[in-house]
Amino acid sequence: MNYLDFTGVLSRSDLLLNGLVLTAQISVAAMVIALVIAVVAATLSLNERRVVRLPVLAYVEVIRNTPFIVQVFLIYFGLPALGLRLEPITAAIVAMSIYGGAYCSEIIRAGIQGIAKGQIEAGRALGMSPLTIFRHIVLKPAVASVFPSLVAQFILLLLSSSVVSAISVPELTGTGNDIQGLTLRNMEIYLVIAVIYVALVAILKGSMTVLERVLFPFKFLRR
Amino acid sequence: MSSIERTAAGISVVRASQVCKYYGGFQALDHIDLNVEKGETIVVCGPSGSGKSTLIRCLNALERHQSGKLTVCGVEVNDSRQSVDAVRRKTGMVFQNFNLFPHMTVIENCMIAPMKVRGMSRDQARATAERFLARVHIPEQADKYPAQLSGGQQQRVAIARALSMSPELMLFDEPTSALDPEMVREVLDTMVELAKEGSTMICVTHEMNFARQVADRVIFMDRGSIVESGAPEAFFARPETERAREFLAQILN
Amino acid sequence: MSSIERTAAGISVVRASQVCKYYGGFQALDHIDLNVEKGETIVVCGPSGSGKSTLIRCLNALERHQSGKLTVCGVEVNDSRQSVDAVRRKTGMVFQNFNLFPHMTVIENCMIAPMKVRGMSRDQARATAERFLARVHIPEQADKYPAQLSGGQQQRVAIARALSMSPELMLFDEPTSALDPEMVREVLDTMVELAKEGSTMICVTHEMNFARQVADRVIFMDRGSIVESGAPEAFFARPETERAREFLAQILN
Amino acid sequence: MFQQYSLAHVQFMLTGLGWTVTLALIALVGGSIAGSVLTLMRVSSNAILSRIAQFYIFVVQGTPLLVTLFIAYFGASYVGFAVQPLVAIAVAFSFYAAAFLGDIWRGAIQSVPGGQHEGAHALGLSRVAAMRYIIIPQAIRIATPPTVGFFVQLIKNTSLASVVGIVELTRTAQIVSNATFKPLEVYLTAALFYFLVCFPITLFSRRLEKRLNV
Amino acid sequence: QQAGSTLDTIIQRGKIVVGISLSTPPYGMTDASMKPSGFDVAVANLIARDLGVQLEIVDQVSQARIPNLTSNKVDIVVSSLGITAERAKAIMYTNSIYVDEQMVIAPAGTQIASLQDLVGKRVGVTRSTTNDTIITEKAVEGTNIQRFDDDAATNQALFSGQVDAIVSGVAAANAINAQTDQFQRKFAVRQSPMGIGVRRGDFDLRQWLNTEIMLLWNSGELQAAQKEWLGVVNKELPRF
Ligand SMILES: Nc1ncnc2c1ncn2[C@@H]1O[C@H](COP(=O)(O)OP(=O)(O)OP(=O)(O)O)[C@@H](O)[C@H]1O
Ligand SMILES: Nc1ncnc2c1ncn2[C@@H]1O[C@H](COP(=O)(O)OP(=O)(O)OP(=O)(O)O)[C@@H](O)[C@H]1O
Ligand SMILES: [Mg+2]
Ligand SMILES: [Mg+2]
Repeated sequence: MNYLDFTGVLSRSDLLLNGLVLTAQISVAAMVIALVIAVVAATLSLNERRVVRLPVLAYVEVIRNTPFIVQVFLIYFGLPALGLRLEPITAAIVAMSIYGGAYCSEIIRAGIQGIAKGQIEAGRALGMSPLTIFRHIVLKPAVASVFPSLVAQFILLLLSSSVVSAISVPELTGTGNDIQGLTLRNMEIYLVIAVIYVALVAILKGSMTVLERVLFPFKFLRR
Repeated sequence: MSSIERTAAGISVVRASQVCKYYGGFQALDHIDLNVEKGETIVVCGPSGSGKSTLIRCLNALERHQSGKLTVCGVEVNDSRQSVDAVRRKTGMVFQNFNLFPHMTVIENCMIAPMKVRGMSRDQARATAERFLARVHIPEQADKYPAQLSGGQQQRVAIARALSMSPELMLFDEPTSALDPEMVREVLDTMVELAKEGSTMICVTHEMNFARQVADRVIFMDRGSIVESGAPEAFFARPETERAREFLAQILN
Repeated sequence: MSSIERTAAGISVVRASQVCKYYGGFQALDHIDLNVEKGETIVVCGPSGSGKSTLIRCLNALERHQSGKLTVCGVEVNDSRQSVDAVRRKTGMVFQNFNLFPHMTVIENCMIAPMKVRGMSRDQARATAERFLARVHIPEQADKYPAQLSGGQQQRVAIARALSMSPELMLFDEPTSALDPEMVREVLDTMVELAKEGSTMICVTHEMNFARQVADRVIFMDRGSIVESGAPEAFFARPETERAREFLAQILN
Repeated sequence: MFQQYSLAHVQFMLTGLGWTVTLALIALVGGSIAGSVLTLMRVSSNAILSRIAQFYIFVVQGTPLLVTLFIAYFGASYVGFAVQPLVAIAVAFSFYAAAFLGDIWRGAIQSVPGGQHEGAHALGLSRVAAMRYIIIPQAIRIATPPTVGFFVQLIKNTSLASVVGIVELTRTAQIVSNATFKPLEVYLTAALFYFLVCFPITLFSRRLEKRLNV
Repeated sequence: QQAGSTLDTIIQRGKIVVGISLSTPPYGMTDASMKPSGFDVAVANLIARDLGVQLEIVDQVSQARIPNLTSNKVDIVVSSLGITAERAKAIMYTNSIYVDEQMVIAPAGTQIASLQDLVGKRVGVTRSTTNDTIITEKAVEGTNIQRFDDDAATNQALFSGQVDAIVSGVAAANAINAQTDQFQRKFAVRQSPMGIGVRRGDFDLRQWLNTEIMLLWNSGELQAAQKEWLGVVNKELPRF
C-alpha cells in the first residue's frame, strides 16, 4: 500500500460533497448563534452586580477549560436524561454555539472594555441613556475593533465541527471516516479532507475580509 | 428658557455654592462658589491638577459633587436620574480629545443625539445638523468619517455636535491643546464667533489671547479652589496672588 | 573629531547637497541643500507635512534619501552598513514621544547603548549615565522606570540617553509638543543649556521663543523644500516669502 | 466481566492525565523551538522566508488537528520512516503548536511600537542588538499571557491523540466507559480533571494579563 | 524494509507488537486493575507464548486498526477484525478465530423482526466496523443509519433513546443484557468470521499463525477463551 491511490476516494466525491455542505451549514449556523450568545454574555459579564456577572463567568470558564468533545457528549447523551432529546445535527449546532459563544464573549468583552472612556463620556454629555450609549456608541466599534479575533475564533469553530462526527453527524470528517472504512485508503482521504478544510478556511477568511470592509468602512480610512 | 427664569437672581445659568468634590480622600474641588449669567463667556485657567476639568465635569454631572449646592440651567444637580438627564440635555460639552464617534460620519455624529435623546425624526435631525456644520464652516465634510479630517476640523465637528442639542450652556475642556499649532486658530475663531453671538460658555484653556479677546471673566484655580476671578485686562495686568503671577509667567514665557 | 576635520570647508557637521527623498511617488524632500557648522544651533520650522521630520531622519539614516549627497559628521550617508552605523553613533536623536525603553530603568536606558555599542564596562557606563542625568537635573530619578516620571522628566531622560553616546550632532524632532504646557519650559531650559555649552544641534520645533533665544539660524520648510533660512531676528521681523508670513501669523496668533 | 465504576477507574484516568500533561509539555517545548524559527522567518526582511512561514501557518491553522495527526502519524511510513507513535504524536503536536505560537509571537514583536526600533537604531544599536535588548524583552511581556492561554488549548487538544493510540485522559475515559457502560459519569469525571488542570492555568494567565496591562 | 520477513524480525527482537482496541469489550478492554484483558488479549498472549517472545500491546481505535498495520506500527492486528473482501485487498487474514453474529438490538417493547421493519427508524452502529459494513450493505432504502466513533457511544445512543436500534455483535449484546433487560436481540443480520490481520506479503507469518490457530483449536484453548470472554463457543471455524 505504499503508494497513493485517490480513485477510491474521488469516486465517492458525492459523499464528501454532502459532508462539506453539512460542515458549512452547521458551522455558519453556530457562528451566528455564538455571536448572539457572545454579545449577551459579554454585556452581562460587565454588569456591576455579582449575581448577574458570576453565572456568566462560570459559563465561560467551564466551557473554556474542558474539551469540546466532552461538551458534545454531555449535550447529546446527557440531555435526554433530563427529557430533552436533540437530533444529532441540532445537538451539534447547540454544542458548537455554546462553545463558540464562550470564546467570542471574551473577545467582545475585551472589545467593549477597549472603547475609550471619552466615547462614553461624550455620549453621556449629549444626554444619552446607558442603553442608547451601549447600542449606538459602544457595540459597533467594539465589534469592529476585535473583528479579526472573532474571525480567528470562527475559523477554530469551523475546524471544531470535525469533532461532532462522534455523535453521528455526517459532516466532512465523519464522511471521510466512513469512506476510509470502505476503502481503507486513510492517507488519501485525510489529505483530501485537509485540502478541503484549508479551502473552506480560505473562503471563510476571504468573505470575512469583505464583510469587514462593508460593515466597518471607518476602519479603512486614509486621510 | 423658562427654567432659567425660575432661578432667584435674574438669569443665572450656573450657581455653585460651597461645592466640594473628593476623589477618595483627595479633595479635587474645595468650596467652589461660582455664578455665571446668561450670555457670559468665562475662561478658567490654572496649573495642571488644579481641578479645572473636575469643575467643568461637575457642571454637567459627568462627576458628582459631594457637598454644596449646584444649580445648572435651572436644574439642581443631584443624584436623581431626572436631574442628571435634564442637566446633560441643557449643556453641551467639547473635550480635549474631540471624542467623536469614529464609526459614524460627521453628520451622523451630529444627528445621533437629537434623534435618540430629543426623538427628532431623521430628516429634522439632518437639517439641524447641516445648519450647525455650516455654522462651524465645514458643511462640505458632512459625509466623511472623523478619521478623514484634520484635528482642527474634528474639533469643529465636536462643537457642532454639542450645538446640535441647542444647549443653554457650552463647556469646553482645553479644546485646542491636542491640536497642531496651525489648527488652533480655526477652532478658536469658531469659539470667538460663538461667544460674540451671545452663547453662554465656560472654557478651560491656556490660550490667553482668546481670553483677552472674548472673556467676560477669567477664573484662576489652584489646588481645587478659585483663587482669583476678574476681568481679563485686570487679571493679566495685575494678578493679585503670587500663584497666579507665577502661572502667568510660565504660560506667557 | 578627526573625521570632521577631513571635510572640505572647515568643520562642517552636516553637508547636504541636492538631497531628495521619495515615499513611493510622493516627494518628501525636494533638492535640499544644507550646511551646518560645528557648534551651530539650527531651528527648523514649517507647516505639518512639510518634511521637517523626514529631513531630521535622513540626517541620522533612519530614512534613506534616494539622490543627492549627504555627509554627516564626516561620514557619507549611503546604504552601506558601516556608513549607517557610523552616522548613528555620531548623532543623538530626541523624539517627540520620547521613545524611552519602558522595560529598563532610567539609568539602564542611558547605559545600554554605551555598553552594547561602545563596549563600555557596566561601571564605566553607569558613571557616564550618572553624569548626564545630573546634567539634565534628574540624577535622583536614576532607578525609576520611565512610566513613573512626568512627561518633562521623560524627555530629559531621552536627552541624557542621547548625550550618553557623546554625539557630535544632536537632533530634536518636536521635543516639547507632546508635553503639558508647564513641562515645556523644563525641557527647553535643558536644550538652551546644551546650546550655550556649544553642542551642535538641529531642532524641529514651533517654540519661537527658544528660536529667538539660542538659534544661530532658522530654517523654514514647505512642501519638502527649504524656503527660507536666516538669523532668527531677521526671519521673525521680515519673513521674505508669503508662505512664511502666513505660517508665522498662525503660530504667533 | 463488566465492572462497577470505581476508584480504580479514576486512578487509571489519572495516569491518562499524566500522559495528557506530558504530551502538552512536549508540544510546548517542541512547538516553542519550531515556533521561534517561524517567528524569525515571519519578521525577517526576506520576503520569501516570510511567505513560506505565512503559508505554513495558514495551512496548519486551517486543518483540523485530528486530520493533521492522522497525516503525521500514518504519513511518515508513506515516505519510508518507521516512527514510534509517541514520536509521531510529539512531532505532529509540535508542528501544530509551532503554527499558533509563531503567530502569537510575531504579533507580539510587531506590537512593540515602532518608536522603540527607532529609539534603538538612533542610539546606534545594531538590528540584532535592538532585537535582543529592546524588542524581544518587551515582546515577551506582551506574548506571555496568550502563550499561557494557548497552553490550556494544547492540554485540551491532546484529547485527540487518543485516535492514534496514546492512552491519555480522553482515551482512558473511553476505555473505562466501555468497561462500565457509564459514559456520562466517566466523561464528567474527565471533564472535571481537565478543568482542574486547565482552570488554574487560565487564572494565572488572566493575572499575568492584568499585571502587564497596568 | 527490514532484512527478512516480519516473522524473522519478531523472533530476532524477542517481541511481538500486536494492535488491539482496548475500548471494545469484551474483545479488548482493561480489567479491574487496568491491565489489558479480553478475548483478543487472551489470543495475543497465547500467540506470544508459543512464539516464545514478549507481547507488546498497542491500543488503537477501530478506525486505526488497518492503517496501523499497513504503516508498520504493529506486526499483527488481533482486534475483533471482521473478514471482508474490501479489507482483504489491503491486508491478509489468517483463518478465523471466532465467528460473530451481527444482531439488531432494540428496546423490548418495539416490533422489529426484519430489515424491512427498520425503515424510517434510526439505527446506530460503530463506524468502520464489520457491523457498519453489513448494515450499510443490507439495509433497506429509507433506513436512517447513524455512525458513532466507538461502541460506548453506540450503546449510549441506544440507552438514551437517541437511536431506535443498534447493530452489534453477540458478545456486545450479552454485555448489554448483563446491564439491563430493557433491550432485546431482535434478529441476526449475518454471521461474520473474524481473523487476525497480517501485512500483505507476510506469508510465512500468516502460515505460522494458521498453524497456531489449528493447534490452539485442537488443544481447546481457543474454545476456552471464547467461552470465558464471549460467552459463546463456536462449533467449528471456517478455514481457507
Ligand atoms: N477619577 C479620578 N480619580 C482620582 N483622582 C482624580 C480623578 N480625576 C482627577 N483626579 C485628581 O483630581 C485633581 C484635579 O484634576 P483635574 O483633572 O480636574 O485637573 P485639571 O486642572 O483639569 O488639570 P489638567 O490641566 O492636567 O487637565 C488632580 O490631582 C487629579 O489627579
Ligand atoms: N513612511 C511614510 N510613508 C509615506 N509617506 C510619508 C511617510 N512618512 C512621511 N510621509 C509623508 O511625507 C511628508 C512629510 O512628512 P514629515 O513627517 O517629514 O512632515 P513634518 O514636516 O515632520 O510634519 P509634522 O509637523 O506633522 O510632524 C508628509 O506628507 C507625510 O505624509
Ligand atoms: Mg484637565
Ligand atoms: Mg514631524
